[in-house]
Amino acid sequence: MEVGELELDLDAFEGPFDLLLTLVLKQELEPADVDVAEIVLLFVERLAERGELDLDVCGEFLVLVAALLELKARGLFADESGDLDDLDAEEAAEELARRLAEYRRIREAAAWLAERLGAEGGRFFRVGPAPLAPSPERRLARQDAEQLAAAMRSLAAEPAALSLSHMALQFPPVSQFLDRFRALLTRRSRFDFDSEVARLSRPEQAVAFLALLELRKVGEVALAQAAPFAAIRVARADPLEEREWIARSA
Amino acid sequence: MDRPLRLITSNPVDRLARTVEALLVVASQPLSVEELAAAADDDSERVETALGLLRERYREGRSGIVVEHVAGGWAFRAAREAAESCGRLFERPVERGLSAAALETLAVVAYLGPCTRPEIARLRGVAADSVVAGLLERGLIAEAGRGHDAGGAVRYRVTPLFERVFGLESLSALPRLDDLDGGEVDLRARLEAVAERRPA
Amino acid sequence: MDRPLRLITSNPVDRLARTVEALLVVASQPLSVEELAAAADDDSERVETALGLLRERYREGRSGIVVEHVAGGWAFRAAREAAESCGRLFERPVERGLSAAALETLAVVAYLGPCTRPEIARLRGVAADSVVAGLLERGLIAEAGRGHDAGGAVRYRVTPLFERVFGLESLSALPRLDDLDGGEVDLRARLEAVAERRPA
Repeated sequence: MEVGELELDLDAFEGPFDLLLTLVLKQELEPADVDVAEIVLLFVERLAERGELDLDVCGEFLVLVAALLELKARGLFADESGDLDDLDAEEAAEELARRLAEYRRIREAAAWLAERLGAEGGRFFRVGPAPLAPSPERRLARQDAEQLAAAMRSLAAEPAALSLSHMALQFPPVSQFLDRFRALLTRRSRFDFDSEVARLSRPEQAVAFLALLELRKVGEVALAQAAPFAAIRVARADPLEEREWIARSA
Repeated sequence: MDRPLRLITSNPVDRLARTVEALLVVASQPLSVEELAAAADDDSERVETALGLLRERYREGRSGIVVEHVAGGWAFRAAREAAESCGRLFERPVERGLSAAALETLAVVAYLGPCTRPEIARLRGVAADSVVAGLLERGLIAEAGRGHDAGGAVRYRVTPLFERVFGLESLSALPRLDDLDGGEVDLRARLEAVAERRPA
Repeated sequence: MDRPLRLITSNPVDRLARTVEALLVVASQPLSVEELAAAADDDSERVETALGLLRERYREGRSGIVVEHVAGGWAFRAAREAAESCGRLFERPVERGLSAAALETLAVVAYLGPCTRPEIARLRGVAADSVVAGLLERGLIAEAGRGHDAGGAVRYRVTPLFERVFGLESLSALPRLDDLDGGEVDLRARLEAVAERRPA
């Protein structure tokens, strides 16, 4: 009997023993997945079938299995080889035996769980809410209504204006021209922007133009210009057009 | 001819009713007669008969579990007499306060009246979607029809729960904003003007 | 003195049993006696009595709905006789195809938990990352804070769903690790059988 030809039929591997060793050495098979006890049993069973004890074969087998076990032990405790190195041989053996026994019991527990799962397969229950369950209600403590007023005041507060005092130019507020143009349009249905701002300074004209764009943006005015650089005609917006504009912006 | 006979002998309606009970207690959504019949491997007519038995057994006043026909099929629910207990089961711990975003949004809707999400977003200067969704879920605001504009966005109003939480008998009991321009229209215009000037 | 009297007249155990029925049919996980008592606004002793009535009414062979004590609480499930019908309609994705590695990891976490991934890996001799991720996704384990060691790795514990899936009243229903023989008996028996067949 050749040890290498011993046919194995394990969970993780099926084939001759020497192929298993090759795969383990080439790191294509995880030593942790190899059931060494099963290999030993198979070998002893084959040996028993032959009816005679071949010491050479047994010796070769012992060496190979010992190598496999060492690989497996190193794999199991790779990150802790330092710990085990500190122990003397007897202590290390004891520690290994203790951990292996612990793992075996965990495996037994896993087998118990698997069995339990099989037995409980007929227990159906609902996971998650019932179809007509009430929906969870979020409750809020009593609130002070003054908080609402405070929130309103903070929304109505003027945003902090950029300070322009360090600049030579003084810009009037846009609101000044908004008010002025709105007042103008309550008296007249249209006006000529250029003639309206003709006597103002350049910075004031620029701010007035911004105000005009604002009014156009919120739909209060309609603008017309016959040609580039021609006079800008400002008219009260048609209420219907205004609504369409708001709808588009929404 | 064989099948109905076998069913009648080996699977009386009583047993079928137990199977339907079991299916309904496991289901996470209502089950139609067809679904029940397919699962029980029986025919729809007999399932209807079994459901008749269950409606008798699981009804208001007799049982804490009530079988009910809703859209999509049959389902168990809690009896009305247990509504209060079920409410307590699903209660969450009381929350102490609202976020600044929630307060601002509530203030806008309370003071200015029904508003759309884009309006709220414009006045506050930030998107309002998640805040509005949160307030809807809490029941502090509710839908109040659609706006008159062409787009017809949904408008929101505050609810009676809002009034209770803030201790208001009605919206007219909201704290006065005398320091701001009086009147709703002016208030809205003022907020809009401020929003326009707010740096992006 | 007033309260018990009022309860006995206006709220006999029968009515309380109906309330408990209602709570169990809407709950999404097992409810402890304390949770039931709090929701029903009644005392635990009377809830226990009501549960006694329900155990009698909702049991295997008598009803398609069965009340069971599982995962530290009380819950409804389908009767076993309806398992086949339930199987036709519902999947059991939580437990389908749990690998040997997943079961070993569950055993480690159930017995030694809360424990970290490195601890699980050390016991099983292989990296536990993908197995742990799978169990988390199935809801059978959950994070349980961080370890006290320097790295502060995340620790895991089994969930009430684990207890429910495996039909455990609590984790103490697991067999004691000391009682598990680790298969030594079987190994020895096989070796002895071989020895007997060997010619002396």
